[in-house]
Amino acid sequence: MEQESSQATSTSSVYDTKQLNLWYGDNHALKNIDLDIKQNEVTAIIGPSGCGKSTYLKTLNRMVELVPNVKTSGQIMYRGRNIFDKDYSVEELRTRVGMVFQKPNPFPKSIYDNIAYGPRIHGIKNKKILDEIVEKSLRGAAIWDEVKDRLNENAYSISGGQQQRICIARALAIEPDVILMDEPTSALDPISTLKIEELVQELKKDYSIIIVTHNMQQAARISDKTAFFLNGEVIEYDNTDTIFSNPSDKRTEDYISGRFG
Amino acid sequence: MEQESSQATSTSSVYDTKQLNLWYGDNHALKNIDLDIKQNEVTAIIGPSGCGKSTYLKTLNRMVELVPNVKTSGQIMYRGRNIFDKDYSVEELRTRVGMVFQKPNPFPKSIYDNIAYGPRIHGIKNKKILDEIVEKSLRGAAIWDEVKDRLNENAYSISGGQQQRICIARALAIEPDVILMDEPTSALDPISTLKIEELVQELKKDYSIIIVTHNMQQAARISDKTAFFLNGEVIEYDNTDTIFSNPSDKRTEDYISGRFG
Amino acid sequence: MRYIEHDIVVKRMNGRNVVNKLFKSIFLLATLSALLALVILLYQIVSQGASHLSIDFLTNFASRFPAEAGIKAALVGSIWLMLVVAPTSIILGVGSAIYLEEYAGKNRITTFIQMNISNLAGVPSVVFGLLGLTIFVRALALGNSILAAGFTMSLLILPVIIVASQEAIRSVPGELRDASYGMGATKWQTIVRIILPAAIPGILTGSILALSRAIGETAPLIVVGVPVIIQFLPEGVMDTFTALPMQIYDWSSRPQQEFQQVAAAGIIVLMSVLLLMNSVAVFIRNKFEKRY
Amino acid sequence: MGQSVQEMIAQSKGKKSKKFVEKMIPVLLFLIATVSVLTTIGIMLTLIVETVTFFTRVSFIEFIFGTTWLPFSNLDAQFGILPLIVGTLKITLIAIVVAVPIGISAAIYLSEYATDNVRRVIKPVLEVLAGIPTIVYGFFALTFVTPLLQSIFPEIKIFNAISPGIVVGIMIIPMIASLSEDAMSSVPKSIRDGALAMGSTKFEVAMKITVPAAISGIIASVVLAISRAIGETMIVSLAAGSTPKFDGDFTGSIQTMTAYIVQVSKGDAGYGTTIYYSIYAVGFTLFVFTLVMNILANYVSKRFREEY
Amino acid sequence: ACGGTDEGGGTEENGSSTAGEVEGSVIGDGSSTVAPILEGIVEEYAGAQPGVQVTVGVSGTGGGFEKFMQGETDFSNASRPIKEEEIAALEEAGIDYTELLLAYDGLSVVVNAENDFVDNLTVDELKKLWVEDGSTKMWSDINPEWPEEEVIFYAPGTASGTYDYFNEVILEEGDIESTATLSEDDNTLVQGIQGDENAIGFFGYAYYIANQDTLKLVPIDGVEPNDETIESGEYAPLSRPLFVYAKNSSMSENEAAYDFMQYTIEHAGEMAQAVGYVALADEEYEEQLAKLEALK
Ligand SMILES: Nc1ncnc2c1ncn2[C@@H]1O[C@H](COP(=O)(O)OP(=O)(O)OP(=O)(O)O)[C@@H](O)[C@H]1O
Ligand SMILES: Nc1ncnc2c1ncn2[C@@H]1O[C@H](COP(=O)(O)OP(=O)(O)OP(=O)(O)O)[C@@H](O)[C@H]1O
Ligand SMILES: [Mg+2]
Ligand SMILES: [Mg+2]
Ligand SMILES: O=P([O-])([O-])[O-]
Repeated sequence: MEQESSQATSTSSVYDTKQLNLWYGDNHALKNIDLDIKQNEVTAIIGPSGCGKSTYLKTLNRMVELVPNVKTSGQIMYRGRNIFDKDYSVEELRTRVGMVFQKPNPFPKSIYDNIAYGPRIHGIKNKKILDEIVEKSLRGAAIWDEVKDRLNENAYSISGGQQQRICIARALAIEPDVILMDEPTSALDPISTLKIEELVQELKKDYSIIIVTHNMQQAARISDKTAFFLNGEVIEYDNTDTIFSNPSDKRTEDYISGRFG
Repeated sequence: MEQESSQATSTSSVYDTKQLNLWYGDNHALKNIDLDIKQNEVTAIIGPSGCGKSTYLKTLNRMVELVPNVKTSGQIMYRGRNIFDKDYSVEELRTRVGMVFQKPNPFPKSIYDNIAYGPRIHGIKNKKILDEIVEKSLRGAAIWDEVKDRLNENAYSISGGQQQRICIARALAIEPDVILMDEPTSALDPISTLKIEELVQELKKDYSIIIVTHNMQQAARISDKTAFFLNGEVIEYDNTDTIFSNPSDKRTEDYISGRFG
Repeated sequence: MRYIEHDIVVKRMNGRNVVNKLFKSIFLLATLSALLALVILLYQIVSQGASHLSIDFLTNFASRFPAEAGIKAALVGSIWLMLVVAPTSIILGVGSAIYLEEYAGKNRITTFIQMNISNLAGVPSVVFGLLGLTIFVRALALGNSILAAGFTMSLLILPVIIVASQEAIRSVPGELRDASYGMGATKWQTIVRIILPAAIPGILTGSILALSRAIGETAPLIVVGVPVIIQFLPEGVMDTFTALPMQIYDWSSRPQQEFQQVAAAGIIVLMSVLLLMNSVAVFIRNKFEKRY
Repeated sequence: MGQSVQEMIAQSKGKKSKKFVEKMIPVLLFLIATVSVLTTIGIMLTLIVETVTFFTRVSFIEFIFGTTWLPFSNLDAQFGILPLIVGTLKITLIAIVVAVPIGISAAIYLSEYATDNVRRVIKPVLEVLAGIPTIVYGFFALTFVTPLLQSIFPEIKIFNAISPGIVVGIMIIPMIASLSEDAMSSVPKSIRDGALAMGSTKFEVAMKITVPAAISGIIASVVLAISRAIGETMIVSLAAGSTPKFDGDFTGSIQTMTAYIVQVSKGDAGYGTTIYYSIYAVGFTLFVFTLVMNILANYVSKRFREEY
Repeated sequence: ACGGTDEGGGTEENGSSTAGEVEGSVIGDGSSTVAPILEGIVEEYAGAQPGVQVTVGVSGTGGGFEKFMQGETDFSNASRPIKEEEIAALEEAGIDYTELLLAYDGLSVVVNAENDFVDNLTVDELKKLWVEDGSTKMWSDINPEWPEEEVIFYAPGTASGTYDYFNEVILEEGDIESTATLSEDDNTLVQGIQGDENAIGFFGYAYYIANQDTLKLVPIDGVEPNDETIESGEYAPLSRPLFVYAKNSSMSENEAAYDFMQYTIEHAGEMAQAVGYVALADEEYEEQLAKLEALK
């Protein structure tokens, strides 16, 4: 841990992707991706449908390997270690890297059990510590006040926006280093969306966040850096301000101004 | 037919919606809608998710009645006749009003049979006439050249964008008066989207088109009039230029500039 | 303050992975043990009956001499039985399924019919035999005819076909329905031209599996009183007949050891018919699996 | 095309007959749908009428609580159904002990571990097991399983509850495996992904997420399998013997309700004798059993249904 | 395939073929014990009269009579004489019938092949063994020289005609030993007795014949069942007659039914022997034919 964090502060980079290629069978979905993602920043990934945003995100915690016939080449250095290394355990990687999905996907259990799930599988059984973790995570996801009196209710009994924050709290409960979010607000109403956006701003103090979104305004509002993907390639990667005010690539400009997508 | 079309030219309006309300059970989904839709124009309907865009569209051809427990009040005058009239046959209404859906939904039949479906169910059996209709409709949907050699293949063997144009051709085959489109490009790639947009521009010469879209740029690009829905109400309805350059309602402006949704 | 010690997590990871592997093997073993049972069963039958299998076995009537005993009457009888059962049960089953899925409102009657169907699916086949004996054989005076046994079997598999057809109809995407209604099609047009064609693979698979149950059922035939000693082929649905399971059952209770092999050969024929039907079902299922 | 399509449509005939068809079809289909209800009524009537006659000769109390089933006795025929029920339960118990662990394990393997291709092969092959005629299983029990058991445990008799119980178990494995697998695979992939993304192993996902989420389907499949085991006829007729016994012995000959019906059906019961009516009374009891099991299955799948 | 008694029945056969080609259908049902005889006859008859369709069910003696009463069958096979209640029911239904004797069966009592002490049993001993009296039965209870081992019983199912006959002549008013393993399927009895040193059981002669190498036959009162002793009735009381009950109206109205019945009597002896039963004396068959002819 020490060695890693020391390295992290020196470069302040969490993920360094080098020449990543990915194929679904014959479909070359990611092409020569190079992307250096910094600590305690919000990195947005934008691009038209099918350009590989979700695929890239799922590669970062190796969830993409659940799809049959996936092949990769290149490296993804996470905190200085290549996650594709043979002896890198995926489960371990995933305890460091939380993930929030497009549709809220709480477990069909009580709110409490949803949050406690991660700590429990990682061996924490002490009821008091679990209670503390649950409260802390729910507070962290800015939903403690709304659910504190109904922790034993089924997580599906609350609204979609609340469910999504439960999912964020669930990810926080294992105290990850990075949080990956795949269009976390696309299934939500405007007000819930705003809440989540505020939350992301809040979280970046403690975590590094990578967020996929098809909503350019959202990317502009909340991210520090933005990567624009097109047909599996990174077209442009820069500070969000630069991307939105002064993109260097014509295609980025076209996409941002709504000429396609 | 004569009486109707004479009326149509005098007012040049196809649909005149008056004080339309709609409930899904207790959910008041459309509230006092007033909307006058003109002939040979493209009318865009925009608004955040769940605001009632699809519901309104489905009310125009009474497809919404397939949902159990739907209640409506108010009037929709189509070519001068209230479609909610007891003796108005829905089947007849729907032969006048074609519909194209969000996801391409060809029938699992050959391309030919897809297009011939409408004419056939309405009693046209003559093979030669059917052949003519199929060709004309496919040409009308700008896809004849791409599929003319594979009319007997299953409609699912072609790409999503082509499928969507097949669905448009299918609607054209019964020569409707109005075409309703519910986010017809949201499942398509940018290039297919462009093709469909061009097609819509082309079709408006012969048809009146009402199109729901969540893509504001698309609405701006292709429509003559735009209606902005919010929470089941029409907030603003005006020429597209006016809506996008100089909206009169603050909420319209907020939505268009991406402050929510 | 941190609750999760990543070092500890990493240490425990090994054990958790071992448990995962262990249980994966256990689950796999369980699956294989079921398959092993199948293999042993098939081996038993084939090793006993293969020697008796020949063309003559298929073309001869039953005989008191084991060497000459053939399965013709039973095989043809079973085919006749299926000729009654298949249309009857499929028409009734698909009709009911269409009614329940497309027409019936969500009311008490529908719930009642639905409950009734799922209950009927659990009624033992012997009890259907009693029904067939009382209603078809006696009350309607159909006697030991193909029709009486066929109707009994049809009712027996009716619930299975209804449920399978309902599922198939339900899995036709709503968008197809919408598209058809959107063109001004009536409900019945939509059902006949769009929904049924799209649901046919599911309906067929379900029906074939149900029919293969009907072809192997013995108990209802015994209760209904299907005869076994027959030296002619039926010519119509009102004729008496015998069926494969009855013939097998009869042979196996003969004193001469040779008849045990004849019975095993009969089982091979029955199983071949079944496997043929199942493969057709699987073929249909895999062929049409992802169509939209 | 001289005319527009709309004009052709307007001219096309058959509007009236279309309306008539649209009106008649639902009525016709409703009638068809009532066939299943009529079947149930038919079964109930058939069973009840003869059962009532039965109870004019045998007291209801004796039937329900009697512990001796001796219908063919010369001295004192007795119709206490408990021995037949006990026989049925012995078979069911063994079948469940065999089928539930194997069936659910196979379901977990197929839904959580197996690749699509493996599943596509194994599932139908397992379903072949469910399609094998029960008479074939009966001989398998009698000529293979029983001798095998006897060679290990010599105290087991030629007719016993264990061998047919095991074979009934084998027969219902695919039912449990297939239905439970359906229930587990219908747990949304997104929920599973959620758990995997937190660093769960597949085993943890299975035990902590999928199985609990699918529990209503799993239990329902077990309940259905139980009712199938209760109703199974040929296997027990062939391999379990025909000795109704009210005791806890699994190694000797027993008789189940279904086997009794078959025994009498192919046997010597004269029409109009008490024995003849008794098969309807037993059939009715069996019907009640399966009815209860079904109501239970229904209740269970409602009660334990997890929302997602 | 017709050998044996062909000459004996030769003239009769000519007699039946004077009817020439007959057409029609005949339905029978009944005893599973009698079924093998009928199977052989039906098989041969199909060659002789291809225009006649014969079906024979195997619902058991009682099941057969049940259908007979319902008027569903033209004849009914039985492995025991008809019972009082059945006679009454037939009378009520207005069905007249004629009893025809087909063959004899000798219920054979057997023990395990390893059993070296039982060489004979008396009827009384049989009764002592088989009637339920509440005690656990040891071989030594019958004969003190025999081992003190528990006797294991195997018997045909209570619903069979075979059981019924044994019940009538041996058990009389008693119930069968409650520990007995009962099965409708005689082969399983054979297997059971083969596998158990202390087993005893009984079943039709045919099942003994088919398994005589692996079972030990027990003479009753010193008489072993065989063709002579069974036919002559010397093997008593376990020799039992096998019958077919013909419906009078069918015989007179249905030419095919009469023809088949005639053929049956003519060939019963031959078939009975072929499947392990004992034929009647020729005169007895003449007698049956005469009875039948009276119905024409
Ligand atoms: N499971 C899969 N199997 C095969 N191909 C896949 C799979 N998932 C995605 N793809 C393909 O990979 C490419 C990239 O898909 P991806 O889901 O990463 O796009 P995306 O940018 O996330 O799009 P969206 O905005 O629609 O979510 C697409 O061509 C897609 O068809
Ligand atoms: N079939 C239905 N039954 C009940 N409520 C419905 C149904 N369809 C829509 N609604 C409700 O009606 C309201 C309007 O829905 P509608 O689908 O018209 O929105 P929309 O503007 O088309 O949204 P989107 O952009 O997501 O398609 C929503 O509150 C929705 O939950
Ligand atoms: Mg995506
Ligand atoms: Mg919509
Ligand atoms: O079939 P049975 O001869 O035993 O009645």
